[in-house]
Amino acid sequence: MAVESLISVVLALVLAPLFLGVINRVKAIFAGRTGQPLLQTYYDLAKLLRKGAVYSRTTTWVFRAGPTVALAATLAALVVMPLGGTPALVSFPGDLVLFAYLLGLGRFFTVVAALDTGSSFEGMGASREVQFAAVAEPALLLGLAALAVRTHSLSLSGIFAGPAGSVTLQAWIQMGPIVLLVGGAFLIVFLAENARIPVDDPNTHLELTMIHEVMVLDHSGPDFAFIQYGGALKHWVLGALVVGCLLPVHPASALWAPAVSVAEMLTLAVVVGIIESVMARLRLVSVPHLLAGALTLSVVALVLVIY
Amino acid sequence: MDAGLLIWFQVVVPVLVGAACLLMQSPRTVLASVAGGSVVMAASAAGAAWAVHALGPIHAVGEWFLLDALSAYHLVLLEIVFCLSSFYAWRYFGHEQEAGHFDLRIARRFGALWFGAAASMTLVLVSNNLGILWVSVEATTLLTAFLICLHVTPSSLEAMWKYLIMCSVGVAFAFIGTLLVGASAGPARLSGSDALLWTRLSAAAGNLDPTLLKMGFIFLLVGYGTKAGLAPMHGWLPDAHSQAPAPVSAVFSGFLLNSALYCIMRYVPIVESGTGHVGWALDILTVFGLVSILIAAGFIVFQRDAKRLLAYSSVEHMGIIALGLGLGGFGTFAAMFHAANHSICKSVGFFSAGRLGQMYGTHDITKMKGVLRTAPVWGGGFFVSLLALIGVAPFAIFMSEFQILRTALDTGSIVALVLFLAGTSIVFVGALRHAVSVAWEPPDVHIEPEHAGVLDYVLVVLPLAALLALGLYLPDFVSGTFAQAARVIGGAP
Amino acid sequence: MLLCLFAAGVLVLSGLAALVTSGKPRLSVVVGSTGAGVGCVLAIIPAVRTLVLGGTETLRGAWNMPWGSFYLELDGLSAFFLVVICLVSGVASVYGAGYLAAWRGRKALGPVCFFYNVLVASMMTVVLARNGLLFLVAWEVMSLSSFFLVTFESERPGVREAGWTYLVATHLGTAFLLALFALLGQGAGSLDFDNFATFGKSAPHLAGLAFILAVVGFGTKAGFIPLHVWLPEAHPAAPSHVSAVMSGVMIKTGIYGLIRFILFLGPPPMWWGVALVAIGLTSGVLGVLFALAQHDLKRLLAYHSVENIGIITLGLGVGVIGISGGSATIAVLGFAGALLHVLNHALFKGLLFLGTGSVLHATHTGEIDHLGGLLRRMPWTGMTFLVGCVAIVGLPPLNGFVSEFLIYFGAFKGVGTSGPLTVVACLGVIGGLALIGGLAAACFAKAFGIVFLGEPRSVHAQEARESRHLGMLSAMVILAVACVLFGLLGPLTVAGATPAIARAAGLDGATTAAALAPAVTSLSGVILVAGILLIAAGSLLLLRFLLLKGRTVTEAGTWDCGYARPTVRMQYTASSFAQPLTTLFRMFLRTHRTIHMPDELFPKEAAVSTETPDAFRRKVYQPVFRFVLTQLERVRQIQHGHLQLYVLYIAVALLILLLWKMR
Amino acid sequence: MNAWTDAIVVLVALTNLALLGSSRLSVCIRVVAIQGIFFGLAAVLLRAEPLTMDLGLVALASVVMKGIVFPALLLRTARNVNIRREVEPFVGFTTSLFIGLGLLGIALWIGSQLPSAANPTGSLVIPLALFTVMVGLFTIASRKKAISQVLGYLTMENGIFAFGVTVVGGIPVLVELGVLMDVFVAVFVMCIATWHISREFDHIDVDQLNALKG
Repeated sequence: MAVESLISVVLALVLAPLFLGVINRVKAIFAGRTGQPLLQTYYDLAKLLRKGAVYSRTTTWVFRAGPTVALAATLAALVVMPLGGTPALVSFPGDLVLFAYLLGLGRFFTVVAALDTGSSFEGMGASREVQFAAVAEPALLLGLAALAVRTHSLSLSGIFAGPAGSVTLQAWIQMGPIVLLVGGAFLIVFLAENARIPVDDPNTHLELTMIHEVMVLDHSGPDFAFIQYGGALKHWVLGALVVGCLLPVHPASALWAPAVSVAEMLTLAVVVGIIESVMARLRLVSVPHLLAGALTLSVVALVLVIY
Repeated sequence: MDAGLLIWFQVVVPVLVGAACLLMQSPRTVLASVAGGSVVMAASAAGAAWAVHALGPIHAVGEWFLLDALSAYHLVLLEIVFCLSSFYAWRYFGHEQEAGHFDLRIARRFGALWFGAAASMTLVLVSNNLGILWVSVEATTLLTAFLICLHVTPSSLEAMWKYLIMCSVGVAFAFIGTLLVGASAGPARLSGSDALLWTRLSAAAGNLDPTLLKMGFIFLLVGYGTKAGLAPMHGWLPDAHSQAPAPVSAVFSGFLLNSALYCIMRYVPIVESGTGHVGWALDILTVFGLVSILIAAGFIVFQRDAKRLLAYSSVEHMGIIALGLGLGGFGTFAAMFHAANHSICKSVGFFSAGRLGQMYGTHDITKMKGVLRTAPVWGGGFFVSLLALIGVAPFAIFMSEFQILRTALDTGSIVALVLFLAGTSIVFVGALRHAVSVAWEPPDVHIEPEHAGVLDYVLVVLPLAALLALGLYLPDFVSGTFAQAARVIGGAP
Repeated sequence: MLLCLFAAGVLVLSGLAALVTSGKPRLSVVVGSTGAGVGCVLAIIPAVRTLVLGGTETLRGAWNMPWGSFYLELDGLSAFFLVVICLVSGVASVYGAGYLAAWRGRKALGPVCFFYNVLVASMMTVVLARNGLLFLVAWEVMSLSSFFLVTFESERPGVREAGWTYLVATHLGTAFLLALFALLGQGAGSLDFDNFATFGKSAPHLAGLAFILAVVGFGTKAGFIPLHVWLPEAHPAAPSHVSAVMSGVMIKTGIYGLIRFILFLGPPPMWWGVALVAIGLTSGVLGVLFALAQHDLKRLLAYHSVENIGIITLGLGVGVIGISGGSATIAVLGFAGALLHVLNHALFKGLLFLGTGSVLHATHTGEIDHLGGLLRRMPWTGMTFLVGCVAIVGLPPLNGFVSEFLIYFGAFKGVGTSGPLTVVACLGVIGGLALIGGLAAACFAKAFGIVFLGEPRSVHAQEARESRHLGMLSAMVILAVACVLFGLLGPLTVAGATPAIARAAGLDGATTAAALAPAVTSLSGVILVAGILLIAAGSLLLLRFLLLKGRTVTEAGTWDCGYARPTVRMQYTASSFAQPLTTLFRMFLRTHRTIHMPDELFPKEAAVSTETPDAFRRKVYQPVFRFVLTQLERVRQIQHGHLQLYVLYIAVALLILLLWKMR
Repeated sequence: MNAWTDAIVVLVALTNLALLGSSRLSVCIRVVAIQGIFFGLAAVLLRAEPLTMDLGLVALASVVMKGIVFPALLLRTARNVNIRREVEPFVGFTTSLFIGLGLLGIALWIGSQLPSAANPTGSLVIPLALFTVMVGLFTIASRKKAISQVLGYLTMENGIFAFGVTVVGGIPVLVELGVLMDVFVAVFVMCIATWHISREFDHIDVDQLNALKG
């Protein structure tokens, strides 16, 4: 395994919270506010890690295990995710399936943990989460399938960092439309999975339309820290997919790869910030339509790939 | 000794016992002698069958009597059913006597007619002269008629009258058929009594007048078919079976129908070789078989009376046997196999239905419920025999039906195959619904649990076990018997 | 092989013994389940040996039945299914010993033990038989014995109906099999499978017909939609350990038959594979959708059996496509996925049904909306059930993922090939698997979350206690452990299944192993990542432990968003949890919703209830049955009791015959 | 083929029509009896070969049975069950007559179709026999009273008897007697059954015996 991949992973682990900071800062600028400090997420995490915890009497070990498993799953997903045009730490044919299912694992435990509280709010959030995920997952996998066919590789690293045929700037020129479509699909999936506008609003609290936030109402202390950090990391991991398609920069020398990846991610953060500033959150009923749109993009991409 | 005596013995014993029954002084003795006599008959029949197996066909009175593989097989079948039914009658009328419905007059009449019927059925099987064959078939009708209304009730009288008229008329047609077949012997230079001897006819089958032969066969098929309960001439059958006392229904369904089919079987080879082996007669049989299966299916689905249900299932199974005969070749073997299975299984069915009827005081399926709990033995018998009748493996009926089905496909008669499957499936669906509710639904009224004796167990378990065994293992001598019988009809297994 | 026979003998004899000793329930149950366990252990030995060492054992005996012969053979495929059968049936019988105790004194337990053992024995015979007649008899005995097991609690109203539906369905399926066997053995002297094997060459024009017959006949047993109607009826009716065997193992005999008979029909054309994929998609997606809409735990699991059969069929489809496309890799991957999923589904579905059994045992209700909070009260059942849920959703690192991964792998390879039909089919597989995965996750989040988490919604759940019976607990634990192991030892499982895969794909062992090699390496990659996952989880737990050490960890009520008096009734229920998805897919589900709106000034009560009956049962089968009934009703008119007309029938019959035949 | 037979044949035709046309039961009974006698004689006259001992025996027996015994039995039963005298047909008498004529036509047509082997003498007897059978059948199907159905059955038997005598040269005497015996028993049984029916239902209208159906 290459050292630069390791560096990129480490950078990802370190800088993931910054991603949220950037988004918030961009939104603040658009809103003409000063906004919270760029490192606010770090402060939150530090504070939470220093706290004790309060648990509902209803809950069981499942509630306590949920955040840990979710974070662990995200970490594992990060391991197979190529960053900055360099192969991932671990890569093998078919790891894209594993990637998708690892995210599924994290989601499953988050949902179950939410149901453990017996609160109707968290039940509601859980129910919505699984609903949207059920539609998002085919979009993700079919998009990956399109890329896999186009690049004749069954591994994420082969697709985004492989030697030949993989998504690079040069290749982008040839297979532009496909990558554009898949990238669009991934962007939607990214927004949905990370509970961003227009699917969900991470800043609102206790609003009936929330999905992700409402699931973690009862968590506190280190557990909540895990959740926050896991969320940030999930941004980074899924973000890597998006930029892998839309900004497939492959540095001349692999040593630049970590820097490139960070730069790409921060760009994505800015874009997300802009999206959040200029768009309103969709009505819940129309969220599935948005995700179906992502699915359509993937399918169209596939059609283009095959013919 | 002369093997012909065996035949005489077959006919004479029942006549004597029947006559003796008229002189007996108590119902008990009548029932006992019924059971005893049946055992004697069974024994002698076994002896006769063995003799045929060893020495080949037996003749008596010149050529007027003949006992070959086919008739020997049917003789054994008759005796099995008759023996079982006689012992069952012992139990059944025993219960009735306790209830006070079975006095000496009825007992004597029963004994006499019972053995009279046995004698006439035996005569059907052993007579080589087609005229005598017809005479004895008609005799079975007349002798069994009063068995139906052993207890005179309006409905039993109605059933009996329908049985009497329909079978007499039908069998009259059969006589016309017999005459025509006899007439067709003209070109064959068969004169006088030879013209009606089966052996002579089948020997000279090649040069009989085909037109007369065909016409004769049609009359015969319709005539004897009426007696065999083939649709659409089956009108009398459900009434008679449902109104007769259970032992009588068992014999009706278990052998009376087969004896009529036996008569048809006798003619099949003659007609086939007379018409040049183009399957002319077989086609008709196939059609009758399929029609019977489908029509019976319709009635089974909606049936509410347990014994009528069994009766219609008899129509169905007669149809299946006819279908097997009609397919020819291996189908004939399968038909023989199926006839045995059906007779055994249907006897148990009627036994159980009758006994349950006595316990519940009705044969209405919607009232006869939860039998497995109230009457484990007879209820179990009814349930299992019903399952076996609708062709559930591993009972033998499944095997014979599969054999017929495969023959249908091998002979390329796909239509027959499809209709056969459809009909049996409908029967399965309909009958199973009844079976499940009868077996398990909680009964509406309280029923005194039965106290089953050893005889009850034997009567239920023995035949069903035999059926199961035949379904799993067909001993050589059994299949050999079927095969020889089939060969007489011209089917080659 | 003789050991297998011996095992079958043990099963049957112990069953009979249980039947005889029915008077003493305790004894008969012990005898029966011990016999079952011993039989399964005995039979699994030769099976495993065959899988490891390869080779086939044959046993030919005469059977006095036309076309019949007592011809058994233990090849890779049979051995694989034999392992599945013995594993689950054995464990389930141990469980059953405890589960049946509840009926002691109320019901005769001899018969249920007898039929259970006969069922296991007949399943063994089905996978070993190499003669058509023997196969059919075993097949029917299997159906019959399971029918009697389904109707065990015959006093419960729904059960009789269920039993009827089941036996009718399976018998109609058998009707197609009869036709199929007659067709394959056409003209042959005996119905040995050896004669069938030449069918593809001798009558290629009939192969398509035979394929359809096989799909319908075996599909009824396997539960392909729309032939699945008996499944959601029969599984809830049967005692739980029986449901475990039926759903986990018995329906797989249908899959076995399908694989076995496709081999007889010569080289498969492409459309067979596509058809199988289509069937798999329908069964998978609709199955999981209907499961999502159920709120009876056992019905839900039953529909998930339909879904998983769908997944297996997707694998078969990929395999067949691979064969007809001439690509060994795709074929091998498809069959490997299918076969492994057969094994895995047997494990986790058995586990889930056993868990459900414990829930029923403790609460006497399978109504999800009446349960809740059972994890605290039944920790073992809860934990094992969770394992089952994660496994059936196909999440890494448990066994469900391994088989689905293989199918994905094959499908991705298929997409890579040329040939539009193949590509489209494989894309269908990928998308379908993804959708099924998402929906299944939703469904089991609901099942586990509502049943085991939160607060109890009824007094039954309130008073639930874990069963003391060691057999029940150990059975669940064994299966749970198996789920984890088969997940972590994916490559080994694949290696073990290689003979079966080779047999199914009609290739030799070496080719198969070679074709499987990349997948196996990938699986080891998966294991690596799984290791990382576990390490990460472990270290995070440690971290969490260290952080929380010495800090104040307090307990409080769930955050109630300012409600004055939150009650347990306010919790999300199964129905409300699934509502968004059921509305999303309402066009398939057609859920009935009955609402009592609160009215008047001071509304007393309001209620909403939803139920999702089987669409095919209502929309397809009932109309057909009604039609047939009306037609038959017409036939009945001929029997109206008038003698004169009966006589006329005779004359008419005569006339028709004369006109027909005397021309 | 001589004048005698033609005369008989015509008379038989008339008896059949009379059976269809007459409304009084006693008349019908007698008509059938006469018909039986005619056929008995025909059996003697029709033969080409000289009159043998056993043929004569058969003819005599049948004449006695059908001419004397059966009518006696039936009349007695009719008295016992003291029914109203009318025959009560489903089909009116005139209609029955016309149908009868139609049947006659059909019978003649069939007779002409028969191959020579069936009808060596080529006489009118065969069509007439068939005609009689049909009439018998028609009577059974169209009359309500049990007794008239017995009559129908007898008529059929008459026809069949004639048919047999003509078609098959020399049916063995034993068979003939057996048949006759059967017919006798049948009539006897039917009469008893009729008596039972009248006692149970106090009518013998067969069309009301339709409790068993389906």
